[in-house]
This record gives sequence, structure tokens and C-alpha cells, in this order.
Amino acid sequence: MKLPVSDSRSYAAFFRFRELGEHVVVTSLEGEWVVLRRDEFSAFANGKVEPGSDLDVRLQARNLVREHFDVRRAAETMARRRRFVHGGPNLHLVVVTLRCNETCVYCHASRADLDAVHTDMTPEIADATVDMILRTTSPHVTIEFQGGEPLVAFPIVERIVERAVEKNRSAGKQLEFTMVSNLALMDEDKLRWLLGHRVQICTSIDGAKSLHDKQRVLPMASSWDTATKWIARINAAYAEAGLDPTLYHVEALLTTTRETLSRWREVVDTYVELGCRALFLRPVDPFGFAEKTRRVVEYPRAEYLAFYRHALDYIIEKNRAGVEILERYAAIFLTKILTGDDPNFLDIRSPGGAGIGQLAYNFDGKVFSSDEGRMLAAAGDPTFLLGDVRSSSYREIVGHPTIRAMAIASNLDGQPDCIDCTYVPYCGTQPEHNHKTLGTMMGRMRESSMCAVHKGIQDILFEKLATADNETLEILRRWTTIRPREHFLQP
Amino acid sequence: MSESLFGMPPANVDADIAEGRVALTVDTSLHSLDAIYAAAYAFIGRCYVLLERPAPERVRVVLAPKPSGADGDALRALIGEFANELLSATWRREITRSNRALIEAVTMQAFAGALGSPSLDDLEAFQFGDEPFEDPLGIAQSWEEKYRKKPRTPEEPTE
Amino acid sequence: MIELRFHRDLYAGTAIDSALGRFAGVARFVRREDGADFVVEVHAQSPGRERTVAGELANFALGLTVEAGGPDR
Amino acid sequence: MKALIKVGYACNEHCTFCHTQELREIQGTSADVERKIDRAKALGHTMVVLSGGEPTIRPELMHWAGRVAAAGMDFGLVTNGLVLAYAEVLERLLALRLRYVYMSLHCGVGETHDRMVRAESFATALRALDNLQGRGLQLTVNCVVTRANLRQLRSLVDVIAPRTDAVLKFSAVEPKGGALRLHDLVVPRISESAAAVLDALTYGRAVMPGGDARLRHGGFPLCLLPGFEHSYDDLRTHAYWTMVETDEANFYPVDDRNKQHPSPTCDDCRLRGPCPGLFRAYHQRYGADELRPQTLGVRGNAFDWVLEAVDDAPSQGCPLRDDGVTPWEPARHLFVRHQGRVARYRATTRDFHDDTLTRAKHELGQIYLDASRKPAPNDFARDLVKLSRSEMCSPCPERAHCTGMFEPEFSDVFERDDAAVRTRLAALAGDVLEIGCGYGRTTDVWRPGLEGGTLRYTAVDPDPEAIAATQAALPAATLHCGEAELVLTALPTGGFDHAVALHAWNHLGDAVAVIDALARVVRPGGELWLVDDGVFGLARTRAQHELAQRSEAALQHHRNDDAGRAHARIAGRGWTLVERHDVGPTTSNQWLLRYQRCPT
Repeated sequence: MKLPVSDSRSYAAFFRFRELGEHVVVTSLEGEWVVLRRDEFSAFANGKVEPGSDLDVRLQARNLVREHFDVRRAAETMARRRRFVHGGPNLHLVVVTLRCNETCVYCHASRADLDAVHTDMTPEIADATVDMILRTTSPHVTIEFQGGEPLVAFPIVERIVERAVEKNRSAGKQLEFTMVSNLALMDEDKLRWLLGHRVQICTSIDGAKSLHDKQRVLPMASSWDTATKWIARINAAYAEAGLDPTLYHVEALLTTTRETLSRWREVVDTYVELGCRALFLRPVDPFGFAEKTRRVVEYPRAEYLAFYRHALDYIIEKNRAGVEILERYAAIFLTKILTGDDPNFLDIRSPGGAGIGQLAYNFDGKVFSSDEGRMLAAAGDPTFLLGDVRSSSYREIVGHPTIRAMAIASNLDGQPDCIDCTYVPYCGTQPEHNHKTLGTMMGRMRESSMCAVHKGIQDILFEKLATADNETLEILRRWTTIRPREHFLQP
Repeated sequence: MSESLFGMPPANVDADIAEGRVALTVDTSLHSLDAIYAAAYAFIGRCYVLLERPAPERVRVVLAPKPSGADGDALRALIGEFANELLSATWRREITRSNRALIEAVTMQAFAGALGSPSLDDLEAFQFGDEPFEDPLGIAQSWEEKYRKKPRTPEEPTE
Repeated sequence: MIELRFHRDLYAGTAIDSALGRFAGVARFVRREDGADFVVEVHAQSPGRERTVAGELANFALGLTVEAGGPDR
Repeated sequence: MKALIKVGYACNEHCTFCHTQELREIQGTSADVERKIDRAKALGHTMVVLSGGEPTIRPELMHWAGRVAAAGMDFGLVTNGLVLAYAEVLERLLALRLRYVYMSLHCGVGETHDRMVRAESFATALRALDNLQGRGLQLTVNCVVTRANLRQLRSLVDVIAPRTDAVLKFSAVEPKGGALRLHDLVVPRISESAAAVLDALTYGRAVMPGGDARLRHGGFPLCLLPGFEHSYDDLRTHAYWTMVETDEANFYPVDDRNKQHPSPTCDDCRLRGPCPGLFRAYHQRYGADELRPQTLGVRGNAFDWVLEAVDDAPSQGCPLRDDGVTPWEPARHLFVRHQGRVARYRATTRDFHDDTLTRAKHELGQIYLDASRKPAPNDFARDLVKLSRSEMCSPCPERAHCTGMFEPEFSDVFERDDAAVRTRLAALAGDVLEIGCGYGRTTDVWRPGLEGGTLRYTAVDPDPEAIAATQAALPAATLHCGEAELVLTALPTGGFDHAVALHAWNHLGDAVAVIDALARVVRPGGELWLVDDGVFGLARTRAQHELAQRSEAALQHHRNDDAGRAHARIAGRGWTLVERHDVGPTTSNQWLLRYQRCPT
């Protein structure tokens, strides 16, 4: 006969918890979770759970009961969540020019005017950049063209793509290209070339026309009209090529400014109308030019979270009405929460992706931990500069002391507050953001706006998981299934 | 002139608003010197930081924002932020100690994964036959290695 | 003149020397020892400059002490 | 062309005066040094010299020497030499192309040397010095002169004299690092140390086999070492182009920014070009009273940038910027782009200080390509093509600290500026006095006035042949042969309406005396015209440069005044300035000052 369970130490395995209204979220060391009613939690924490009861079964299923704690399972789950650490840098951001034809109120990229041709990457630097990228240990390589506006320096984009494809014949990576463009300088010739070379095209849409044009100023024209015209054109081209339109279409990126907050419905409607399947409700960054205009575009994080909640509810409503569109933050966190996998989103993982998951290459050959690190340097703070494609070796860049410090700083197992946070198995911090906003790479999470956002979103998601009906849960679950877009892999 | 700041314990926090300085007196039985260093280090970009020893078991951390002219509110916010960072550093030290194995394992794997093994390029730079020479007389020892421990060193010029 | 006092328990003497060397060109310093303190007098043309030099010197000495792993033991 | 790489600052000695004393804990990584060696090669250096701290105590020494040799460059060391007391170490380094050793030895008296370096080194250093004999090395023994060895410098001459491969150099101690910390104990007054060095050099000249050719000095104002002005020695005389400190990422040109030529003491000194001046920290403490500026004597007013290399210009981008601008000297390098090619020139002249070169090149735009085949161009309008900063530099963020890209500008600034002055002079009427008429350069300016009876012309020139030539061209002119300041004493008070000095001002022995004399002979209300040339540089091929070096054209300038400095001498001496044209990027190198004689 078993002895009755008499105290918490002998019933519950290691757990973290967070009160959420009528509920309590409980997570285990390795990231298993359960949402309990308050009375259930009290029983769990005090060791008053009836053996064999429904609650006991649920808790055992989540590996939260000490007596039945499955060490091997916990270890495997933890390893699966951290699988990315074996990978090496897979995302390579290449800033082919700082020149840009648009002027955006929040521009992070430290842009330059169109006549600043000296901010174009030279062919020699482009070649050295490709060579450096293909030295990564990661079997997957995504080269993302950024700017400035990459179409301004299109010959460099072409050169990099062609050289990378050529070099990859011996490197043998799963190679993809993405270009982030405002599309204003797109033309049929460039489009044909991009489609022919399987370069995925992304653009920025800030909401409906009035908001978009106000925030993204294109001299003499409407940036909205040009972008949406080309979105339709490109989507049609994918369809003509016989590609599944649910999978192959232009994705758009949103920058949430103060103006956006009250216009959540309009933003979602806009994205749906444009045929986008994903919406990423990113708050504005503290980097680059945005710093200077912060007063104009910044807002308290509580207001952002209210906006997020409204928008998410509305997106779910759309889904219930048959429209397939997901919110990217939700998808990232839900994948971690529901599947135990990690989608390897580099800004939300532990340790973070700086250097060991991504690298950013500036037009002048300088290599940075990330695009944020590059933007800080453009604003005069070279903390995250790692080397130069022309003179540094790959191992010098990736093994740079700054990267080591960042890996340790962004490992949540060493982070006060995070270590006790219920959401630690799913979360991540970004040393560049901490450095910029709090003056230390480590960060202090209670003061961190990024933490507030991550925590707030996960609160909303767990609330949904605890209270939503089956149809909604099904929608959320669907967001975690990733359908690979194999067409964009270089053959 | 020392004065207290609203909402701050006067026994620990004092300020000289005219001089633009604020100080926190820390009990070293609660916060190790390493934690104090860590917190102070994070502030040397923004402030002039001076550590003082008013008594055994006490370190007084004086912060003066670099652009002078901070008012009482700014100094209060600053020392508050410092106290938070100090607490954070102390706690981080504890956590890092208890989680050291896990952190090291993850960091090591992440680097092994990202760095890969040395390539032929790396090996190419390695030259065989350029090993250091023999130094039987200890000539190539640094001055510090050779002389610092000795009781008698040649004198400084006396002129 | 600004007088800085660096306690031996908190600062490495070598760090202070290095800091003094680094700033030698920008002001005049007088270094002495007083009990457990290393004392540095900072003399510069104006009080504002003295504040800046003294502050930067103290930061530098602290930074080097931290990098050296603490005071001389 | 040498590149100097400081590998770290640790050392097996601990000199009292060490200028990197506070950096001893800083060590460069091996990979860092390797990268710098590779970069030196890419920049076109032919020798890499390692310094520290003490480079020979690094375990990677052989590895680095091997890498330098493998890159096809020679190898050098700035060292205290102790490790070279191991004969086998020296053998291995010689096999790896060691060609240059700059070694410290501070006294011929062992105890003094050891006390200065705070180590028992003297015997080891002598053993090394003996090992280094007869190996075909470029070998310099450097002695830093401090209060400790000041009175024993001759002893070092005695030690070095029989070791005939070595050149002996006495260096002023730099008040930096240890020498600054212990300034009063270490740094002697410069007049005192220079006197001791002068004594040792004079002694060395008498007793050393090879004499002057084996004696050098560095860091002493040249005015304090009369008779040894040409024995100065510094990074540039050793052909160092660039250097890199341990914590720097890229190479920088060698420079003298830690030293200065105190103004006004040194302003007119003819030794200024090669002279190191005073260490700033020294000047701050003691001022410039000890200096003895040499204001008399002739000097040049032009210098050469000599062609070093020509490459194809890249079709886009800037070759300088793409490669990093820091290694190129803003003053001494010159890049000229023309028709798809880029030519690189370098000025090695020591006739002018870097500041003067920088001003001529970057502020005043006085750079010309010598398109002639003459030793000295004498028809500027035809011989010289003006070079201007390329448009491509305009938007460049590196512009301010880059040596810049230049392009030929085919506008004839000389003819234009000259014609403007001539037209105006031709309109003068009444009694005109010309100072320095030369070989009839201006006769066609005066002829119409003389023949038309509106002008009476008097001229002064010290050269009888010039006087004869002018007289032949202008029979009606009144000419006087002699130094202007003397001739003018004989001319009548208030006898002239205009005085003119065209390209004569900087040739006058005592310009102020001439100005005062002119104030007497020009009537109140009359005018003084001064037109002269500023310093300019010529981009030349090596052949052109050598031809010019061999030419016998004598230097004739007694000063290199620009309009501002000339005016400073004239101000307050009875003349009112009415017109001033300075030299600038859009003009030739000609400036103009016009004055009116004050009424009283």
C-alpha cells in the first residue's frame, strides 16, 4: 500500500506557475504545461491530489508528478527544444545598399539617400560575403537581401544569387533567397529574373492605404499603390507558374507604430484583402533612426498588448469565417507550446541567434551579430561588430568573444526573473535589445519592453488555450503546422 | 551637500543634487564585490562611477551622470536603476553558479555547432617547423615573470 | 583640484597606474598613498574639465580593475 | 617600404622611460599579427618590422618571421636584442629573411644601462651585438638619452666604434608612459641633452671608423645640433610607411603628431621641414626658450610627389575607400585618376613639414602634374597641369581623413591669374619702381606706357645680367643693380607713385627693411603691389624627379610667405591694405597684396 502523499515536495516535480485570472498556468522544467483551476493548483502544489484521479492522470501525462517523473523523457524534450544549437548560422542578412527611395517615419535601417552610391556593396565585397556565408556549418542557408532598398542595387543582388548558386554546387546547402523590398522600383525584367531564380519576395505593408502612405513616404507617388500593384502581379505570376497560392504569395511585414494601435481591424482586413497568409504584429524597434523619432511612433507596451489582443481575436474570427491567416508571434509561441519543437525564430530562442544562428553583412564588408547589431553600429555603437568579410575568417567571426558573451547573456538559464518565469521554455531575449534599452547585454527583464511583450502575448495565448472552444483551438493548432515552401529551395 | 531622495531609504541612498551625484551604500554581506563590480560596470557608459569604502562590510557606489545637470528625479531614477541592476547581478551570480553545468553545456554545443571543425583553410595557415626556440637562460621571460618576485630590483634612477 | 580616493579593497593599484598613464596627456595628476587609499589629485584648467577627467579616470580604473578580476590580493 | 607592427607590449626589460609602460599587459593575438602581416603585404610593403613591447619574447616569433618570408617580404625587429644573444635564434631568423635590426643599448657603462632598463641585460646585449656583426644587416643601435646616461654618452661611442656594422643613434626621450610619470627624474632639459649628444657626435666623428655615416640622432630640434643637421633619423628616414599599434585594426601612416614646432619661434626656421621640433608634453612644461631657430638661409618653394605605381581604376567604387583609407598619408600620398588609370605618388621631401604639404594639397589645391621634361618647369602655363580633388570624393564620409583622389583639371590657372595682374599693371601711370625686375619678364607690361610717355620706370635687381637684359628691352628705363634694401637708400623721398614687386618678395634678404625703405620713396597716397608664389607640389615620374634633383638650379627663396604671412610682416609699417587675393583651390599658386602709402 502506498503512503498518502503528504507534502508538495513529495508530490509535485519541479514546476513554475503563473496566475492568469481564474486559472494557473503550470510548466515543467522541460516545457510541458497544464492550465489548472485555482483549486486544482492548490491541490497540486500542496500535494493533495487524489492518486488515480483525473487531475493526477493529467499531471502525470505532463510529467509533473515527482513519483512518476520520467527523466529520459524530460531530457529528450529539452534536447528537442534546443536542437537548433547544433545548427550554426542559417540566416544571413545582406545589406546590399543603404540607399532607399522611401522615407519611413520609423526607419530602423539607417538609410541613405539615392545619390549615396558609396553605400552600395562592391562586387568584391559581395563575392567575399557569399564565400563567407557558404562556410557556415548550417545545412540550411537563407540569404535575405535587405537595405536600404535592395532593388536600388539590383546588379549586386543578381551577382550574389548567381555566385551563391554556383558556389553551392560544391557546398551542397539547402539554399534559399529572400528579398525584402518596397517594390517601388520593381519592373517586369527584374521580376522575371527574381522568379526565374526562385527568390522569395517580401514587402512591407503598414496597414490600409492612408496609414501606409503616411508612414512610408515615396516622393511623387503612393507607396501603397506601387506595393499593392506588384503584390497582385507577383501573386498572379506564382499562380501562372502553377504554384499553390495558399503557399506561394508575397508575404508582408508590418511595423506597429502609435498610429497603428487603434486601427487593428483595418490592418487585419488589409492583409486579408492582399491575400497574405501571415501577419506579424511586430512592435517598433528601438534601433537605427527609430530612436530619433521615438516620441512620434513609440507607445506604452500595455497599449500594444491591448492592440495585439484585439487584432488576434479578430484574426481568429476571420479564420472561423474560413479565411486562413495566422499571426506570426502566436504561431512561434504556439509551436513551442503545443508541439515541443522550436521553430528556430532567432530572436525568440535561448540562447539567442546572434552569431550562432544568424549573421548580418553590411554593404562595406563589416559583419555583425544581427541586423540590429548593424543598426546600432550605424548609430555609432560598434559593440556588435565582429569582423570583415575580406579579412576575417569564418571561425573568427562565429567564435568572436562578443558572440560568446551574447550566447551566455541570452541563455535564459542564467537570467534572473526568466529562470523563475513560467514561460521560460518558450521564450528568448535579444542581447542587442537589452544593450540598447537597458545598458547591459544581460538585461533586467522586469524593465524590459521586450519581456513585457513576450510575456503579455504568452498570457493571451494561454488564456485562449484554457478557455477557447474546440474550433478556436483547432485554428491555433493549425498555425503551428509549417508547410515547407520547397519551390524556393535552389534546385 | 548631502540630501535624501524621495522614496529612497536615507541610510542607504544619499545625493548631492547641486553636484549631480547620487550614492548607494551597499552591505557586502548581502551583495558580493563581484556583483557590485558587475552592476557598476554596466553603468560606466552613462555615469562616472566611483566605489568608496566608508566602513568594513560596506561599499558606497557613487554615480554622477556624464552630462551634468541631472535633477533630483533623474538621480532618484538612476540610483533606483542601479539598485535593480545590483540585485539582478547578485541573483544572476547565484543562478549562474547553480546552473553552470547546463549553461556551459548549451553554450559549448552551440559553439561547436556553429564553428564546425577547422577547415583546410584554417590548417593551411598553420605552419609546421615554426615552433618557439629554446630559452635556457630565461632571456625571453617577461620582466614581470623574472623580476617581480625578487626582493631586490635594480633601482630607479636617483638623479 | 579634485581629489579621488581609491580604496585598496576595491581597486587594483596597477589599474590606477594604467589609468593615470592613459590620461597623462590631458591633465596633471599627483598620486600618493594615504593609509588604505590610493589618492589621486586631478589638476586641470577648469572645474568642468577636472570633473570630466576625474570621472573618466575613475571609470577607467574601475574598468581595468574589473577586467583584472578585482583588486590586488 | 617598411610596415611596423606592434605585437603587444610585454617586455623582458622594464625601462624607466618606457613610453608604453602602462600598456604592458596588452598582448596582440597571434591571429591578429598574422592578419596584419598579410595586410602589410597587400599594401605593397617590402619589409615587415615587428616591435612591442619586446617582440622576440613571443613564442610565435619564428612563426611570424616565417609568414613574412613566405609572403616574399623581408623581416625586421625593433628589439632590445637580448634574445639575439642566442646564436641559433639569430641563424633561424636570418634564414627567414631578417634584414633589419633596430636595437636598444643605452650606455657603454654596464651599470647605467642596467639601471635604466631595470634588468641585468648589458652583457647579454653586447653578446647579441657581436652576433649581429658581419651578417649584412641594416643595424642601428639606439640610445635613449635620459638624465641617467646624459654624462656617459661617449662611453657608448667607444663600445659601438669597433662594431663597424652598427650605426649609433642618440634619441631624445619621449615624455610619455614611464618618462612622463617620472618626468623630473628621467627627462633632461632638451638644451642640456642636445649639448651632450652634440659632444658625443663630435667625439664619434673623430674616433669612429666611418665617422658621420655611422652617427644619427632623433627627436632633438635640429637647431640644437649644429653641424649634424643632416644626421637626423626617424621612422621616415628608415623608410617606414605605416605602422599599427596592438589594439588598432588597420595600418596608419607614421606621423609626428606627438611633436610640434612652437609658433612663432619656429615659423621662419629653414630647418623646419626635417626637424622633429619639441615633444608636446615637453613644450607644455618648459616652453620653447631653448630653441635657436635658423631664420636665415635659402630654401625651396616646391616639392615633388614621385610616381610609385599605376593601376587600372576599378569601373565602379573607389579603390581607396574599398581598401580602407587609413594606411595612406593624407599629405604624402597622392592618387591621380585619369582615363581609367590610377597613379599613386608619394612625397618623400623633408624640405617641408607635413603641415605645409597638407595645406598645399588639401586646403590650397596647389598640386600640379609636371608635363614638361625640364629640371625645373619655368613656363607654368605650359608645363604644369592643375590637379583637383575628384568629384567622386564629394559625398564620401571618409573624405576628411582620406588622402583623396585627384584628377587633372585642364584649365590654365597660371595664364589666367598672370594675365589679370599684367593687365592691371599695364594701366599704371606716373613713376613706377619695380623691385626685382629679373630677366625682362615684365618688359612688355611697361613698354606701351614708356613709349606713350605716361610712365617713367625704375627697376632694381641684384643680378647684373638681369639689369642688362632689361635695359636692352627698355632703353628708357632707369635701372639700378644691387640689393634692394641698399639701392633704395639712394632713391629720392616720395619720388614714386607706385612700387611693384613681382615674384620678388620671397627672394628678398631682409623684406621688412625693403618695405620700410619703400615707405620713404613712395609718395603718400602712392601704391605698393606685391605678387608672389606660395608653396606648391609637383607630381612627377621618378625620371623627372631625379633630373630635378641633379639639376644645378640654385635655391633662391629666403622665405615662403603666403599673402597672410607677408601681410603680417607689413602691417603697422605705414601701409594701408586695399586689396588681397589669397591662393586657393581655384587659383594658381600666385597671391597678391596691394597697399596704399599712409598719408603721413
